[in-house]
Amino acid sequence: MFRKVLIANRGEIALRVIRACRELGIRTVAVYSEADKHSTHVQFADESVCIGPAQATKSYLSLPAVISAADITRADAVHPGYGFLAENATFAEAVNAHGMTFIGPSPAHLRQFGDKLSAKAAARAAGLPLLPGSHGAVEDLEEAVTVAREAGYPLMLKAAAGGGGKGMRIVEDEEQLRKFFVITATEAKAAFGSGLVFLERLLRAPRHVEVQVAGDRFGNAIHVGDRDCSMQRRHQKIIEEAPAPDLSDSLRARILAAAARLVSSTGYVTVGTCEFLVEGDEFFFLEVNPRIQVEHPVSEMVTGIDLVQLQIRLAAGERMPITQDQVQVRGHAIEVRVNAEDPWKFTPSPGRITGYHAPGGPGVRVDSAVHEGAMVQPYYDSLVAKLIVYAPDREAAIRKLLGALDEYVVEGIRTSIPLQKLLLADPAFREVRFHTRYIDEWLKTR
Amino acid sequence: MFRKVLIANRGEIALRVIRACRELGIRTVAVYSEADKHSTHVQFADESVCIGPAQATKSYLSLPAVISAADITRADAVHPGYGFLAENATFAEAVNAHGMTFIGPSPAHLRQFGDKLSAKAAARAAGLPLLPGSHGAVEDLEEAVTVAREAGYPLMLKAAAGGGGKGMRIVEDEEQLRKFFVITATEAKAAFGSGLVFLERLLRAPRHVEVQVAGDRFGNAIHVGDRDCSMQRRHQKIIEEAPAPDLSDSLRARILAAAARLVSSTGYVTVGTCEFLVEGDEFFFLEVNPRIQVEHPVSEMVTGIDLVQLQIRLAAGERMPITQDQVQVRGHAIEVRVNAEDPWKFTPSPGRITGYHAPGGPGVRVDSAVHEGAMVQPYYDSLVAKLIVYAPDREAAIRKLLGALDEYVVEGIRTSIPLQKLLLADPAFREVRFHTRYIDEWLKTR
Amino acid sequence: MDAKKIDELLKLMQRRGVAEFTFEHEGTVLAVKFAGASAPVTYAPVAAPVAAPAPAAAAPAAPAARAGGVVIKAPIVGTFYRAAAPEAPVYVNVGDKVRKGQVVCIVEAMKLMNQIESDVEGTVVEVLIENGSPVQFGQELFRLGPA
Amino acid sequence: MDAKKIDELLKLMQRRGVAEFTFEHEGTVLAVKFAGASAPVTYAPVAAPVAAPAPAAAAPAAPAARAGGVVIKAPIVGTFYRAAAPEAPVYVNVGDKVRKGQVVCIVEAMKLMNQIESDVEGTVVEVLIENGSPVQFGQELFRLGPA
Repeated sequence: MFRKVLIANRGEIALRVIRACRELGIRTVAVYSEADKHSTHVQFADESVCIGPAQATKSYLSLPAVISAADITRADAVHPGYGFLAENATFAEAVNAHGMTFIGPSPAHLRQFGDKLSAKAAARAAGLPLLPGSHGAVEDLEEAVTVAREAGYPLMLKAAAGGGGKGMRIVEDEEQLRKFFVITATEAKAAFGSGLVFLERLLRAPRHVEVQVAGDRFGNAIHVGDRDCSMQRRHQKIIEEAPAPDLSDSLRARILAAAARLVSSTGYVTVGTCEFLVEGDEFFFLEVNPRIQVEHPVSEMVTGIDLVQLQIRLAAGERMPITQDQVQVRGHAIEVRVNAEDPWKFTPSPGRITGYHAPGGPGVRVDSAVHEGAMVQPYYDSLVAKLIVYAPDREAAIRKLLGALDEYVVEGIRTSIPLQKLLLADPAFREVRFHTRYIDEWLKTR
Repeated sequence: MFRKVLIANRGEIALRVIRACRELGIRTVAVYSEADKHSTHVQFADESVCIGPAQATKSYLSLPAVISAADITRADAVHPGYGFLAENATFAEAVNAHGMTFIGPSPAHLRQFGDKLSAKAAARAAGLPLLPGSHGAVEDLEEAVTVAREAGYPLMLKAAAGGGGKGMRIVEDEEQLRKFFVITATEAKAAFGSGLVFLERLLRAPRHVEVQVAGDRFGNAIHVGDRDCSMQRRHQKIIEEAPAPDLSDSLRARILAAAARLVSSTGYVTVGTCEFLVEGDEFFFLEVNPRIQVEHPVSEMVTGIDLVQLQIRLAAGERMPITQDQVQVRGHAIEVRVNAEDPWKFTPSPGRITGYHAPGGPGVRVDSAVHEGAMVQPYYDSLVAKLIVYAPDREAAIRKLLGALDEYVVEGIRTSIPLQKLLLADPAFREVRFHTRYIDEWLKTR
Repeated sequence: MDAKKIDELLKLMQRRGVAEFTFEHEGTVLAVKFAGASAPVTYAPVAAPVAAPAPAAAAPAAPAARAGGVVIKAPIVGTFYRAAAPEAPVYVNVGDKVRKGQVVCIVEAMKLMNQIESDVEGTVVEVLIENGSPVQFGQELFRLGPA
Repeated sequence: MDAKKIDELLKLMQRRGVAEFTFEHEGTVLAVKFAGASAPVTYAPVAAPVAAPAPAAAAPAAPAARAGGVVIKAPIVGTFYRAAAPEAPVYVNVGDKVRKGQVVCIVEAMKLMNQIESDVEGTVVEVLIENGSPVQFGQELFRLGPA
């Protein structure tokens, strides 16, 4: 096991990793930008190093700064959290080259799953269902037209190197495809450095269902249950739950098995997430997130498995400590991302938290690095806290979550809580009549 | 089910009851003294009523004030929490007489278990082992001498009406018994209004093991697992855990069965606790606490059962929602009572909390009504927060708790945290070599 | 630096959310630490309380200066009645003079009709509570003007 | 310094996220701590940080007034060396004059030896870091007096 882990991140996920390390008896090193000097992750780590000014590119995203910090503190492993350098294969390579362990997958896996086309190829090879479409780059318009006729409209025209909702266009028919093909490729070239585009069936009202997975170096691959993250605003998840509600037993079993199969067939090591779109009784591979995810706590709550400790153990070369049979899902968990933003206009709302009271009691978990007097920095992402509840069933979890949100006091900044309270009380959420574009459509009708 | 519950308490337990009611869809009424006007329980209840000045005797302990508050808000039930009026049979009667339900046992059960001798009689009738001794009041010195010869020395000479460590004396031999008998009876008469005394074997190093129990109106009686609360300072529990560690399977089974039998044989309704002393392979009935206890969360964590919701359901006349088989204990939970007091001198430390950061993350639960800027009142008890952790095993729970205590920041007042950190790290605690007088002896050697 | 200027400075600092400050000017030194009282009062209640919040005055049931008069407050929680029985005349009306020790109303608590006596003298200016309404401890019942 | 100027100053500091500040000007001293600012600074670290905390100055790697001089700060994280190689002479000693742009030390980061140039002029008064020690971003390396 590692002796000392440097955490190349900030905020709640840095604190989450510190807690996991402490329970494993590992010393921790926090890194921080000048703006984060007084942050909680700095206070609670065993050691800390200032790595640069407030701008992320010069601190948390700076490979030399992070690696030097690990060097001078003699850390033997680096945990990247999520965001920042978590999926950067060059960073993972540099960590390894400096004789330290990157707590995450290998650089090769980061590259494989970082590219949409090679990720789809791996999924296809493992027998996972893909959305009808080109499955690889389409060379020219005529090939695109042929593929499109076979896959059927509507389709998404996507830049292979795009992501986060950028570099894609909906084409409803052949006329639109002919009109947009060249311009999308040209834009992709300009924006992402690669003009490769591919075609994929557009689902009108899909649910986002993902599977928590884990693999070790000995070929053991398991899933740790599913999650539903369909409640997204502009592709940003804001409410997540486990297990995904209202899936038939057979559909759920097929999805879980597919995810575990992909881990097994690619030899993926540590924890990750396999994302799918689900519509009706069909599911389609979307992508792999080769890291710990923001929403991992809901899976922890329903399985009792500490995923960050598992991730660290697997990175240290340990054998998978649990078998698939031992992963048992009990009860229901829901997470709300409390963001520092205007709940209706979604503009960021950084600033000092002048009043703070977090909810508590049975079945209530708060993962947060803030407190009264804390500064929500304008330089980084707006996640202030994750509020997670656990209850015997989904209805009880929703009631508990609404109560906990009523208790949550965050003053001095605006937060997303008012929006989330309305959404949780919405009949469509309660009755599981939602899909990935539900919130955006719902907001338009308000 | 009730429509509206008045909570005749304050602080964390009032908030705990509010949370349970909210999840059951019941409206809540908080009562408060003038000193508690800005308290959290007042802010989070649906309604609130000021019932008197700061002194508890004129507010939280005033029967007319509390009952009038329930009357004018048209509450249909009253939850007494713990302390204050929770075990006051006259109060329970008055609540019932006003057409409301007292959320707790019947007045008759409160009287039965409020008196040490009738409690012991009930336990004896149910076949529970009692400490060797008189089992009832001893009439005079000669009867005492006879009883003592049979039970064996050392013995405790106790006032029947005493409690909380008051009105008792250790007698090591017959000479001491002869010397102290009359004076103890006289003191008891003066202090408690009754000169009745009884004799009970003194255990040198017993552990305090208690069983969470519950009964319904249909004769169903179950236990909800055991707890160890041996870590006491001057008879005050400060660290509690579930399950009780290091009990043989057969001893644990006998203790659990005994507690359930007492509930069944007395027809006790709602939740309660049956307390025992354990030494070696023997256990002895101590007393019944006919209410929800401060340390109930550790049992909730290891069984997944919400005990306050269960208590409310049973008081409302519902049938026991779970069978004994469904009570399954998994993992290990430990609670620390964070008191506002000097950790070494134990003098109360009320005042304003100027800085506050509660720990969080997986397996960490905080039950507290304080926040930054909150006032810890000098009029009431010193409990500021309960920190509860849950982990797969006891060792992991201790590590998690130490980490969480390191994260706990409470400024402006002194708290018991430094003492508890030392105790948790003490080999005697880790290796379960402790008993009810362990802390007091340990403190003398420091 | 006179009292007025100091007050100005204090108000200014408070408005800007200052917790502590030290000000030195021409040999005058002013060091101030505000009571950390701001947190609780900024908490937003989840729901409005059923009745008006009890007044903050330290002495319950004692007359308090308000709007140029004194008030009689409820010394107990219960239901407020202006008369001993539905058909009986009210104890006091606006314009009536009230002596110390005179019964001014009933507060019913636990089925008991508690006669509430005035501990001040004066003329009733306003009855602040509707007959039959619930009253909290310390709630204002009558406002009195000079006798 | 009148109320208006103080208010302006407070607003400015707040806008820039300042928690505490001290302002001295022509004999007037104003020291302010904003509400809510105390929590983070009073947090007790679980263990002492490996190296001295980075200075609070806003401009990294820029000279800052301290003890009547200027300092050269580390512009990157890494290991501090006073010479290009173990046997090589140190770049600067106490008493040496330093020009702008002159190399004063090495900070090794990711196996790269980064020559650190001074961006101020002056005479080296004190070398604040041991040779071979780790340095954080913004950590003070040399104190300089007047050239």
